[in-house]
Amino acid sequence: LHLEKKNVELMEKQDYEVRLATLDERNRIAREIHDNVGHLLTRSLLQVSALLVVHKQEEELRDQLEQVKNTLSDAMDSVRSSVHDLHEGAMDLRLQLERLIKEYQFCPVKLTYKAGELPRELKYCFVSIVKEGLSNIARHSDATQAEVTVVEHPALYQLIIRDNGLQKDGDGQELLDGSGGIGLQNIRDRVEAFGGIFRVERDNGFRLFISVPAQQEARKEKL
Amino acid sequence: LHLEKKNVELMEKQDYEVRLATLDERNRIAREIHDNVGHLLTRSLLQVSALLVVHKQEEELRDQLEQVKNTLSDAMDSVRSSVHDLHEGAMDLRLQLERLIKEYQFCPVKLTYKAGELPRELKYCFVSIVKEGLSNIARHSDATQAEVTVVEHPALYQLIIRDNGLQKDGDGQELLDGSGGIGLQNIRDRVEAFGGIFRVERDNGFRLFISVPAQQEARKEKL
Amino acid sequence: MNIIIVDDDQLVCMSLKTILQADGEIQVLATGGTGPEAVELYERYRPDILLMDIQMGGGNGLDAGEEILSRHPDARILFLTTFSDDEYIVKALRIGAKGYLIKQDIASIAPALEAVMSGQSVFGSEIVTRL
Ligand SMILES: Nc1ncnc2c1ncn2[C@@H]1O[C@H](COP(=O)(O)OP(=O)(O)OP(=O)(O)O)[C@@H](O)[C@H]1O
Ligand SMILES: Nc1ncnc2c1ncn2[C@@H]1O[C@H](COP(=O)(O)OP(=O)(O)OP(=O)(O)O)[C@@H](O)[C@H]1O
Ligand SMILES: [K+]
Ligand SMILES: [Mg+2]
Ligand SMILES: [Mg+2]
Ligand SMILES: [Mg+2]
Repeated sequence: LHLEKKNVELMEKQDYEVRLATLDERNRIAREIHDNVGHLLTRSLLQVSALLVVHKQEEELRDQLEQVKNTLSDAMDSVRSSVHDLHEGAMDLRLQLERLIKEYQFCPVKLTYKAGELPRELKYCFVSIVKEGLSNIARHSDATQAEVTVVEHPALYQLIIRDNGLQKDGDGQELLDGSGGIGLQNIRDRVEAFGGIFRVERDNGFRLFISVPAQQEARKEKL
Repeated sequence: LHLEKKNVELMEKQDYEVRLATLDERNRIAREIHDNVGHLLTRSLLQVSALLVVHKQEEELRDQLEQVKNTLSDAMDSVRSSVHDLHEGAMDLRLQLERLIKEYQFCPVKLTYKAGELPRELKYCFVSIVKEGLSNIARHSDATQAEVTVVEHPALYQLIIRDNGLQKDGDGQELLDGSGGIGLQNIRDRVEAFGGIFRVERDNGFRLFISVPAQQEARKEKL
Repeated sequence: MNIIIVDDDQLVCMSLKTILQADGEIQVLATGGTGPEAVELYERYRPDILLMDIQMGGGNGLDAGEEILSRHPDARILFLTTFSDDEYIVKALRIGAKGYLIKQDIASIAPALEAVMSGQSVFGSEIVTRL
């Protein structure tokens, strides 16, 4: 029990560490780009602005210099937004899932994604669950096809992972007495931490149903 | 005991995920800066060059435009080199090998990595060799276990790929007369381009030995 | 020499046109901003050289290049790219283009056009005689 709790803690810590690493790296690069490219862009902007002042009477030249200046401003904005803007959006759930699926070699996986931007914490939670779900399919089933579905309903988010396989090992008892492992238990713990519901079904393949109330989840976000 | 092992695994996984997240973020920003800022800087360079052409008779203006152009060229160099550095750092050999192995589903592969930072070209070379080596194992052997070893010695780098399988196809003749394919020949060519040595052994499994002198390799880097 | 410039950035097109026409040797017959436009303009003007951006929003320049070369195997196409590490450069060369130019290397553009007219290929700032 102690170790089990430790596992959940470890997993939460992992999510956290991953986000931290991402932010650290972004900040490091931000500083570098800012100091180097940003400095030179600023200098050229000043140079062009000075030219604009000197030649403000020459209409055509002035217009063209304005255009150069606009390009440089855009470049500056682009530097800034590449490194800053993304605090929230940094983690694109659909993209992450697409990548997981692309790298997954056991069987083809169909992704259905019908949701807008999910709250940050929930995105990390869903990614971990999909990882475990796919790894279980490769380890315990002879599936030839799997499906991952993310749907946003008015009051809740749903994640479904299903496959069309038969269980290769065990007789299902391990699901009841928990002797199978801690993968599914971890999913349950994570989902419940969001006030959500986790259900497993077996019938022409294995199915994991996860639903998390949008409300609850918002409450969690504030912590 | 099971859970204890699980904890260790989780922690190792965390390490991996954190490094992966860092590199992904670095790559994402690199690509964005490269594409967006690079494009805008190029546009502004062309705009200023066009102005230079039009106003080539006006000495003072021309000098000032030349200055802007120089600043923009420097900015472009800076983009190129920070992106280059990002890519360079992004190629973490150990991580790439871990990823290859993790995604490899034919048999378990043990990675032993005892080396510091390898020169960039050599890292790419080693990754390709490991890819070919693992793909050969899956295609030609019935191995149940494989091992990839990277070791840095004072004057040379070593890469060893071995498995414990029997050859499923052929009788070994194809290795002597080269009728097998071009995989191993490619390895030999690559290794020799680094002034290194490539050796194949068969005896309780297949073994590829690659050693590349640190010196030679440095010479290659300068090209 | 008559050329056509295609780049999805209008300001890049206009600037290049101004720069290249400066010495009177080169005539820019038309400019375009997409792959399909490149095909259409090539058919209409049959330029000596088509200068075309590799990466364009709405279909890259490679498809257009391939289409033109399939109809006119001796078409001279030079691709434009922002950086020399563009992943499409290799493909560009494979479809039979005469090479590529880094947009930023403005001084090398006119000599490159000359070289291509005389049957050579251009890789960035390097001029190569095709075997
Ligand atoms: N997709 C699936 N198809 C068939 N059986 C499955 C599937 N996923 C899980 N199972 C069964 O449920 C059991 C519990 O899964 P769980 O992920 O909790 O543990 P595990 O995968 O065995 O071990 P771990 O702790 O490493 O995850 C498994 O042992 C397996 O018998
Ligand atoms: N791990 C291995 N175990 C047993 N035999 C192997 C192993 N690796 C290579 N071989 C033998 O060596 C031959 C040469 O390998 P090589 O990689 O050069 O060619 P290939 O894999 O047959 O074709 P390809 O050109 O696609 O790589 C193979 O055909 C196979 O017979
Ligand atoms: K990436
Ligand atoms: Mg599991
Ligand atoms: Mg091979
Ligand atoms: Mg473009």
